[in-house]
Amino acid sequence: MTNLFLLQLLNGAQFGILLFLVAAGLTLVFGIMDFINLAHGVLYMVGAYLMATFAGLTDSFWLGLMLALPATLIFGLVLEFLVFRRLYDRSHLDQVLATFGLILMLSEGVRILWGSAPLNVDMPELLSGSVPLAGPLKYPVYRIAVIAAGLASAVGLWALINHTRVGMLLRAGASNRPMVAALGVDISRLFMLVFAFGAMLAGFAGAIVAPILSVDPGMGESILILTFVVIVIGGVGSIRGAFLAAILVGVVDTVGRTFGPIWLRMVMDPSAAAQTGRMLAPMLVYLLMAAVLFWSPTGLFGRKGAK
Amino acid sequence: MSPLAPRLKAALALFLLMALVPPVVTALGDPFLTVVANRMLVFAIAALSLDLILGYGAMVSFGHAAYLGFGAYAVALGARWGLSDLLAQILLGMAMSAGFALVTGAISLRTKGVYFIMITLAFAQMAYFFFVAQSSLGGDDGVALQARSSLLGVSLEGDMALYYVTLGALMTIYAGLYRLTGSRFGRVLKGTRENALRMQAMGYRPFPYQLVAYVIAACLCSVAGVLLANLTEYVSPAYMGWHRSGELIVMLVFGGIGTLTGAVAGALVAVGLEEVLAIFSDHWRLGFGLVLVLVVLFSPDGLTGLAKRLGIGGRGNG
Amino acid sequence: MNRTKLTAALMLSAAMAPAAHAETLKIGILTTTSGPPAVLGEHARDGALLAAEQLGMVGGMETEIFVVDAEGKPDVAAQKARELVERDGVQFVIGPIFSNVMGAIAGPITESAFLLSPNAGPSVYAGENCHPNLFGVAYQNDQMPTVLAKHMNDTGIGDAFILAPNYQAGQDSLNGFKSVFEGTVTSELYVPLGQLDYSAELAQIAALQPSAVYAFLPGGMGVNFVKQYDQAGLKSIPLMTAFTVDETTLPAEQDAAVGMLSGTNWSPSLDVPASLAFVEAFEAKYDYVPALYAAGGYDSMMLIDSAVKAVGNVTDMDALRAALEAADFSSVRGDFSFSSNHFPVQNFYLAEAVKREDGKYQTQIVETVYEAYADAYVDQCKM
Amino acid sequence: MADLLEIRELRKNFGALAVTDGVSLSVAEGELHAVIGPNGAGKTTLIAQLSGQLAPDSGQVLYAGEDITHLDMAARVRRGLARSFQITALLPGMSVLENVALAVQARSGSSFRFWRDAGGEEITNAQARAALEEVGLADRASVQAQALSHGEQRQLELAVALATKPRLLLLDEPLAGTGGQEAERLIALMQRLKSRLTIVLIEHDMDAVFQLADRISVLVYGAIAATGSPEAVRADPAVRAAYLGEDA
Repeated sequence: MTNLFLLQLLNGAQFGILLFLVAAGLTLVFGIMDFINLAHGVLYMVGAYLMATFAGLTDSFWLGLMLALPATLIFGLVLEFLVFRRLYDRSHLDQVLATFGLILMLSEGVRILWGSAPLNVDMPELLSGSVPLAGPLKYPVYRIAVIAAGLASAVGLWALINHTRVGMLLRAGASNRPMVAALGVDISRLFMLVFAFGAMLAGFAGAIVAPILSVDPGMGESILILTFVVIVIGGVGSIRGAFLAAILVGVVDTVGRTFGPIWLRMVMDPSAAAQTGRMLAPMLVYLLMAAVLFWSPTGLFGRKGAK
Repeated sequence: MSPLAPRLKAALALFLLMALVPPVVTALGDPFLTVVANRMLVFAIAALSLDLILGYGAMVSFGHAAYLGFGAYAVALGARWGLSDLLAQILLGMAMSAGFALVTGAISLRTKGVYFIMITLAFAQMAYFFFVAQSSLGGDDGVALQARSSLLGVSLEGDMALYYVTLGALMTIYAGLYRLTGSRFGRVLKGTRENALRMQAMGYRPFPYQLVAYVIAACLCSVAGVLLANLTEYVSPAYMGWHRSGELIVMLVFGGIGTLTGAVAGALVAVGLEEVLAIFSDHWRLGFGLVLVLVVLFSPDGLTGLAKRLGIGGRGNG
Repeated sequence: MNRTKLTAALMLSAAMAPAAHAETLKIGILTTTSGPPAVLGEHARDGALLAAEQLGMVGGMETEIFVVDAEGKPDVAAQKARELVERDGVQFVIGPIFSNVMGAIAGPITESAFLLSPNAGPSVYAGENCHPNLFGVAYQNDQMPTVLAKHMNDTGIGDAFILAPNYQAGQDSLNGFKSVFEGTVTSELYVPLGQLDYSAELAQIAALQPSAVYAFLPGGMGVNFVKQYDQAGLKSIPLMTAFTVDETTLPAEQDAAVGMLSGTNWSPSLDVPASLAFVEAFEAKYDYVPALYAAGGYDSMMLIDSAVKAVGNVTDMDALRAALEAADFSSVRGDFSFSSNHFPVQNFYLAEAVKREDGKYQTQIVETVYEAYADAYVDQCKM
Repeated sequence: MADLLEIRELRKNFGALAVTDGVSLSVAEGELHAVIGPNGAGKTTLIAQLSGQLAPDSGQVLYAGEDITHLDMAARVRRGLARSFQITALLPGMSVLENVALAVQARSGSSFRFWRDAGGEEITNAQARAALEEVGLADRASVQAQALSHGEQRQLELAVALATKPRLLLLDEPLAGTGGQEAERLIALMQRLKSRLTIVLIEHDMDAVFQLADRISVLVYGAIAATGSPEAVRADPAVRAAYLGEDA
């Protein structure tokens, strides 16, 4: 039992890192640029579809990834040029409306181009197979690679924001754009690059998870809310917060789902416990978010008084 | 007050137009359009109720569809308990909504901005999953109603009857909100939207006003839910998913927030557009999304902004 | 699919025939064909349209077909259903795919038209809420899991780990399985609808080492689960599924699913002449492998054709009902008849996912588990 | 004269920085007490603590003998303690009259009235107009607040504060950004008000301060460097060194 608990803890953390991988790009655009991008989920989906296409064409996971990344970057640049740059100065609600429109357009566009049926991305030979872990369970090597990618994104972003000139300009630009512009920095170009980079991160996440998750037209929407939950629990604008929140969400969801019914059985009769457990399982993440916000209205690491 | 504000005039014209829909479409030989128009009216009520908190109170709720669901389930529960009168069901729906809104609103209002958006979403999702888990109400599959409700003994089985009841409800709610937004309470709400700190420095505590507005909006939205259930004769948790809440925000912003007429127009146009585009192609979402993006890019303040630039209607209350 | 264009095309072909102008056969196809879960609806729609195209004049009459998108929203579907019946005056509707849409459209359609379901067959509509104008052409939902339970009984599997999403159909599925399975259920799990990551469940399976796993995880959930099951190295434990490994999900599951077993009432490999011809024509026209939803759509249209031909008009509802009940058409499923509750009596098979020589994937029938199998709700249906 | 406002050992730190470093001060009823000091001396932070916008780390604020340290802003306003903001804080989308009428409404009757048109309340409007009259904005009543000039917005700030019928008025740099005639009009207004109200004035315009103030406190690095009559403060060598010298 204890072993299984520890294992589920690990699984939860692993799921959390997966979530962070998707949330990383959103943290950048939403947290730093204060831009609500509902279309982040579809960018993630586009990344996965491009990955599926390129990997299929080249018959290689690695070549596919190497082509998919610049492709999503370019896609992000085009979107930024056509739509997003006109929205930075607008209200959050305008951003919500426009990016909601983009969700509809891009999801449908994906269906037109690739069809409704889910697609497959093969795992690279190098990362397939599994390593033995506690007892009969084997741990897939690819999962370890996903964890590594998530951790690398976290460290990379943290370093980028806190220890580079670009990061400093970004932080300053987010709070006081005229000031940064006065320093002779072309702020709109900076934002353009950041947005495209955020889009690429989303695409990267999509490409990386493609071998373990279904690549279908609904994949963007199913992850969107979860990533927003992660960012809000962590506190908008905090990379550290988003990372911890992602792990927290992963652990609460995984452990709560598996051990919740067992714990409930200690306080109520088995059938009621099973019933309640089933009802509560999908609510866990939302209960967690409501509780965190009740206790700390700007998330775990949010700036006080920040929006 | 004596000369009607331009927006009020626009709204009256809109209502008159909608009142003419059933006879006109019947004369044109397509009476079914009444049902389509009825759906537009139902969502106009929902968007209108959201406008009270989002447009006038600057509280962006991403969980407003929950109250659509409460209203709908009030009909299903009412039918089960022998409450077949529409008014009784509306009261039940309002009671359920008010209770839920009071508790969750009080907690949600501790937060601001994006955090408010997300915490309201969280509570709505909890309500959604609660109803999904209710096997006795059909769970995820929902529950079909045996018959429509009656109003004071008059059956609403006919589409025409239900249509005019819905239009009546919309006009009543519009009138009520028109008064409310011009009242003392409405002024405080608007003042808080403009500058909460200033309102405190005048001696107001925003919280009770915001909470009351939140509860009122919830109750009004549940009326839309009651009518939606009657229109479709079907109740499902799908009415209260986050997607639906998003659509309500979209209708409202599309029409132009903070103006009651804009809320109504936004819902009418958005639902109508979806209806029309779906006739032409399975890929109607592409066109619908494009329209939304274009409206944001080229017409700030939504349709009301567009109308203003074209010289129709002006600033003013309502 | 553009409704007006399609209607025009069919009208054109019909106009050349010397049919009487007085009566037109009107058929609605109401499935979810937009948004993320569109793939199942597309299979059913394409299957039905293929049949209509092959027939030219369905039922030997001038035919008008209305293809409508249910959008996956029950309230929209309810409105579209009424639109089909009241405005367009259809006599038959083929649809829907999802059982929550079924609840919304069954009432309005059966008031004045026949509803033929190419997929959804919830137990209430086979039992207490059965209706003279409602025909479950495909199967009753609970039949699929019993196929796997019986197979486990037959092969001496004494214990099984079972899981499904936590919603009505999921609960029905696991209950259906348990009603037939004679071994012990070591663990019964419900996962939240739309779950992405299954490592928690896989860890439990690995820890319990059951003799077999039964899963009902439709759509993207199934894709995720099957892939992750394979990656966790659990394939040594047989995974048997319903609605989880089929031609709608195999394009994404591919090798991960190969060898996995599922219960079904039809597979592209079924050795029935009508079926083989259907699969060939379908793949030639649409360039993808049809799943059982496509077969359901195709059979629904063929059934309408047979009934209208037998009666000769579309106004005599009682005669049409009797003709539908007779099910006098060559089903792609071979022998086929209706129970008194309008749900089919048919064979059920165990199928295995295979990779074909052309690189595509499909399910292949391994054995017949039930012959002429009727559902368990017939007795509850009073009509 | 009894003290209307008494501040005891007020302290507030932002991180390691003590922005209010043990301030004690008393303001007598009817007095105009000016607080001056160089930029960053903590004047606005002090006002924020007096008005209830910011909670002090320690110390006490007594108003009319009552400890109001833990009351929120709204409760203090209702007791007659009003403030104006250094950076104009108005309701930009509402008319000038509505801005003031809301302040009147806050102290006259319930605001949980949902039906009657608030714009038609004659008594409220009359009182709001009177306040506008007092600051000289009566002819701009129907204009939107955001359309006013900067000077007019400062006047409106004052009108809103006055409309709450305060006993004590906290004015945070009312002259900031105004010039010439506008400033003169505002100074004349404050001259009139000081006969009726107790005022705490924060101001950079030394001419105005020495012209208006009964007593002056000098705040340097969060602490009171001197308090006294204008003459005494002007003569205080410590003040000259710490503040006036720099300023000159």
